[in-house]
Amino acid sequence: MQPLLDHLWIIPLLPLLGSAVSGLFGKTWPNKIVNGVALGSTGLSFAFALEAVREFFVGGQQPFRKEFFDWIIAGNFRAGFDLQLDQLTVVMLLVVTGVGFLIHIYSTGYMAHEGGYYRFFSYLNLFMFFMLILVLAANFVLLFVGWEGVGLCSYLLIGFYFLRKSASDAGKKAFIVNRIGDFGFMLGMFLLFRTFHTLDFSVVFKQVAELQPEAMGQFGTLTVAALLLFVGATGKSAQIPLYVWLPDAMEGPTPVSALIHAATMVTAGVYVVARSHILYTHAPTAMYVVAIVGCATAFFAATIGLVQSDIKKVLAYSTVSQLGYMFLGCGVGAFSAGIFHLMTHAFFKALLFLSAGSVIHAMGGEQDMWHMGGLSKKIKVTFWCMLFGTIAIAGFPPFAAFFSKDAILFSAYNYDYNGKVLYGVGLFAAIMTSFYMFRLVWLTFFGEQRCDEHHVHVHESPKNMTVPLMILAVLSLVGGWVAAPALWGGKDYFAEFLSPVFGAAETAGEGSASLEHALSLVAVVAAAAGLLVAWRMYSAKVKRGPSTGFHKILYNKYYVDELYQAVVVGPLTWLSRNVLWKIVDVGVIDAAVNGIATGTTAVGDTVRHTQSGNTRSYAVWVLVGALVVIAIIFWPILHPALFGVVR
Amino acid sequence: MVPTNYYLILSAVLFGLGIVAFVFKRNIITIFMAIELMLNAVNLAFVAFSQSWQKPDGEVFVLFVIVVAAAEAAVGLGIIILTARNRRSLNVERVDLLKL
Amino acid sequence: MSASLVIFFLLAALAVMAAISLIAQRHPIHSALSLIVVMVALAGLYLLMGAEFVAAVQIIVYGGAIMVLFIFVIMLLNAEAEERTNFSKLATYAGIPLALAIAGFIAAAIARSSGSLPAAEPSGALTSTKTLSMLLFSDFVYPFELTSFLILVAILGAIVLAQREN
Amino acid sequence: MSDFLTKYAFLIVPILKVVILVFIVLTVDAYLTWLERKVIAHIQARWGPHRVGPHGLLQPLADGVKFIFKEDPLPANVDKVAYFLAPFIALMLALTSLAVIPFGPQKFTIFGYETHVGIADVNISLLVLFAITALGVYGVALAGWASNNKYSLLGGLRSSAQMISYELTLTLSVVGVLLLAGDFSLRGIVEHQSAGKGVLSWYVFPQIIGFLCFYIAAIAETNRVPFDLPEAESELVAGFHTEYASMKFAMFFIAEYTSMITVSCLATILFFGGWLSPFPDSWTFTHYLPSALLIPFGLWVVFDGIRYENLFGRIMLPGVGSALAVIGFALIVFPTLNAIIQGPFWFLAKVFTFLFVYIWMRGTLPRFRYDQLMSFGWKFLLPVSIANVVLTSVVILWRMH
Repeated sequence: MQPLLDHLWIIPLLPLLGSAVSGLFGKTWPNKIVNGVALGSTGLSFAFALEAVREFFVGGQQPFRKEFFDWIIAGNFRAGFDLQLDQLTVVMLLVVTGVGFLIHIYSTGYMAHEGGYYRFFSYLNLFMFFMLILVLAANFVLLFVGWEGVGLCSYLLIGFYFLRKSASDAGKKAFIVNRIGDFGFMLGMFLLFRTFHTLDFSVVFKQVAELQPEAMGQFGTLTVAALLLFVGATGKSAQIPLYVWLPDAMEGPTPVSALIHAATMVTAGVYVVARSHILYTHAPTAMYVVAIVGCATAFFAATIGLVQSDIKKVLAYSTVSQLGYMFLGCGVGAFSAGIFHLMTHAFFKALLFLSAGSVIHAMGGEQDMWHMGGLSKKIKVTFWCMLFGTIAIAGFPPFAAFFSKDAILFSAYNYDYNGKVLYGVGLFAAIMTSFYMFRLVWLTFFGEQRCDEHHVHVHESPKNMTVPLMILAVLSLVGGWVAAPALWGGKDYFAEFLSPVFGAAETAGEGSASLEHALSLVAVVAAAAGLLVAWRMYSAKVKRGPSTGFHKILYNKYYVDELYQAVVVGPLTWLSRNVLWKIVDVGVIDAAVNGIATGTTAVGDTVRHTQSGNTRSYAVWVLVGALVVIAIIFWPILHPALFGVVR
Repeated sequence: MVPTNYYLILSAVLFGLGIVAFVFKRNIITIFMAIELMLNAVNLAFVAFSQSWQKPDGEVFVLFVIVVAAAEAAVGLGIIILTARNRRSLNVERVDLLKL
Repeated sequence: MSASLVIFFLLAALAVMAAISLIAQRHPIHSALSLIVVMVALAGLYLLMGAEFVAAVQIIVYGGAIMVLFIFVIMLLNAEAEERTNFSKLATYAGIPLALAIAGFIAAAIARSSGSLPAAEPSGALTSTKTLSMLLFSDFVYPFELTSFLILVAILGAIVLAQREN
Repeated sequence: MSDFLTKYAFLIVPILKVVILVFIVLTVDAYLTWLERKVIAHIQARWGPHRVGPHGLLQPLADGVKFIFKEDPLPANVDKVAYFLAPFIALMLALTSLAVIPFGPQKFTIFGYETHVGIADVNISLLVLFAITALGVYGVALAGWASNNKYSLLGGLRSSAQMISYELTLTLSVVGVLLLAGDFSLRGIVEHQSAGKGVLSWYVFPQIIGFLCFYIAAIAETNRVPFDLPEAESELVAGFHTEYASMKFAMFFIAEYTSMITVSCLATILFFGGWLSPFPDSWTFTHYLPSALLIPFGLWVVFDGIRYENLFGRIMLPGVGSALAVIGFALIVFPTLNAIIQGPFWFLAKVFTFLFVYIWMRGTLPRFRYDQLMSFGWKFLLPVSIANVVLTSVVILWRMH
């Protein structure tokens, strides 16, 4: 008996209702009521998600799938509103609803003094709705609905302060860049449909499983499809080359950055790759590409993160690099490790962002770390939470990322195609990670205070912001312990739990326990190294030096944006202005419209004269019409008669 | 016996004469009569067909046509009376406000 | 040449003559009289075909009510002979030929298509008033009710039109 | 000779019948005028015509002669066609309507051609009758319009309006009878009334409302008092026939009286069982009723005649009286003749009664005002007759189940 599973649609529907209510009627309501609606809907859906998971476990972890109604039926193509719930979905579901709920609570504090309060929560609930659709969907089409929906909400929320040009520009950038990725994703879907004549996960993957895996370096249908889907993933999850929108997305309110651009939406790409793992395991080339891209992104973004001065930018680039880790994990076949890192990352990155938000809140909107410092006394709670997050992401045991990142690197090390290189790069990225995170901590919380008390009155955030922080801090501490037993020869309960989903796909894992211990030791050392370097450089009095040479390049993010501007945007703009506008629009479309108008007028002017007002003339016109009609009706009988042909 | 298409041709001829009257006459009442003439021609065709196919439906239809003609006469003549009152003439060519 | 054929030709000739005189007469009353003659002749043809009820109704309603209404209106408006104005060039030149063309079309179509029809003979069972009324109240009952509604509307319309506003 | 007759009997017999009928009807019309003048005179305590012939019995002849020899002026710029057509239409239709009326039950054969009392026996005779009366409007209307005279025009308008209005009632009031009889043929209707219980099976009893409506509407149709507005002499000189004189006027006149006869026959047939005797057939002695009336009347005429003031009367009246008496005796002597005479006797008796009522009303009732006429026809008579139809059909259905 599964009372809730049978009505799984309730879980995504609740946030939608909340969004509709607060969006349509919230304008005039006081914040309290809007809080009630938003938190109520999110909290309820969190509770329902828990209940659903309970029933799932009671039901013996049987993968659940139900078709609620037909959405599109065209020929032999069917896309229904079908939801499914298996172990992977359970993880995503809990992460999304849980973290989302916490961030909602946090937002009530953070946004308390902003305009458009109801708008913000309406968007946020809408995002929850689409995200839940995305993770619950049982076919590619419905997943794509969620996919596009979260993109939309991300656009809306990045541009939340739409009066600020930078914000609206960032929104547009995010949207357009995602378009490119989504285009790849759609092409992938089309290819899959053309190959398997359906887009249901179960059917497609069953058929794929029966196929013969393609060889390395072979670009068969499966590889191409996998790569196209991965293009979409790069767009959504900010991987090279489409990562450029994420740093700009920091224009949005910090809770948004935490929820969408750290915890949930950006991980959608990872989710898709993990969801279609069978496809990837049958296309080694695609997996190799995924691994390389992930690894490169992890390194690349980390390097940029080294020198950023904006606290949120640092976190943004760290997000990009962490996502790179996840893709690296998936690429080397350690899907469970990737998902594991996704979960832990959701905890600590949300924690970091929220803490950063708390800092910014305390500094009254200041985001430049060079204007902070010495805050550890002023805002203790935030400081400790931030510290927890930092340690977690840096990968010190027994914090979460230690286990997840360790698992990924371990799998990478054992990867067949020069996995050692991947491992090395990943390790170096890990060192940089711990460096820039501790740099952030030192710049922000230690050293002398670089802001003057007169303008800024530093104060701790209210309860409804700090409580979620603490919860997340605890989570980022204990979040990884499910995998802990693996260290002393026990088994990785998380991988165990996910094994029904990934099962055979799990190629990683072989390799002795001793090697694993060694590698984790190396990882801890690397983290410590990063910590030491950061301590050497920033614990003493530091002031912002002139940025020169390589530092300058890094600070300007390798000039990637300028490159894209020159290579992609420029030509497009030129084409649009000089061809599409000046020739097509003006020359063809407008011309056609105006031509029709003038033609009508001319005809009217000539025909008008038949309207003599004399009834008998009108009668004759009636006759003409009648004659035509009769001629048409009788033609088959008459034409011999008219031409004098006698039967 | 009389072949059916004799009746049909007669009805066609009457119909044609009705049309001629319709365009040729100027007196609005006479034009209205022309319409009645056409209706009668059609009725003749109906009856002829129904008798030829031995189906009474055609005659039922004739009854309907007659009823409609009666209603039409009532309203139409009312309109004619009104027009004659306002325009002081029954000549349709003098009633030419129907233009721009 | 059987008797019924003779009668047919007599009545047909009468009808056509009357129709022509309807066109030729200048005075509406004379046109109306010729139209009445047409109707009577048609009633005769119906009788010849054996459609007695329709014939009777034709005379009672058309001859006895509708045409009386026409004549009544003509008297009421004291209409005099029509003036043969020719303001409409179109009607003057194109009208008659067009009308004849249409008539020719129809006649030709009939002549070519309906040659094989069975002759329209009187058959007792067919036109007995009982049969008609059965049909009228079973298959055609909704149209029948509709006509009653139509008549009601027509009455109201006529009253509204004809009353002098005061 | 005889074979010639038998050969063309189908032509000759109807022609003969038409001639005879027309002769009879015209005579009856003529003497109807005489009767009318006499009765009204007596109602008004006058003598009425008594100069021309004994009791003015030859007055109709004198009138006829007068009509024939009177000058017939043609009014200035009348519409000639319509002017001449109108009286012919009126008379023609009036006489034609008689053609479908059966006067008696018997079928008899002459020249080996079987026929019956009455000109034509069509199975939709009632419809034909209504069709003809429907056309009757044109005579009056055209006459009124053609004679280029405002009194006539008004008379014509009035009559056309009046006739249309009352025709509805006339037709609807008969529907009840049709529902009961289920037959359009007058003969059939009469035979339906012969079912069993003598007088009680006549339709006048179930259809009393229908009968009243019918008779009132019929009077209006024939433009008789109190509905004679088309020729309201006090308002419109003489209405639609103001401009008519001599024979044309006579035609209107004859038409009016003929239609009176027609309507009376119709009332007799539809509601009073036509030629059926009011008594059950078992009472054979009622078969001698004609003689029982004729003989005393004839004797009284003889007795009255011998004491008449002038010689002509003293010769003529006893002749007529004795002739009647002889006919009466003849009926007693020849039972077959008596049997043949039964139907027509009752028929004529009833018709005569209705005609007498016509005259009687003219003697007593005043004329309606026009608006009264219209509102009476549309607001009272028509609804009542419709109600009658509905009631009758409901009763019939109720009887069925």
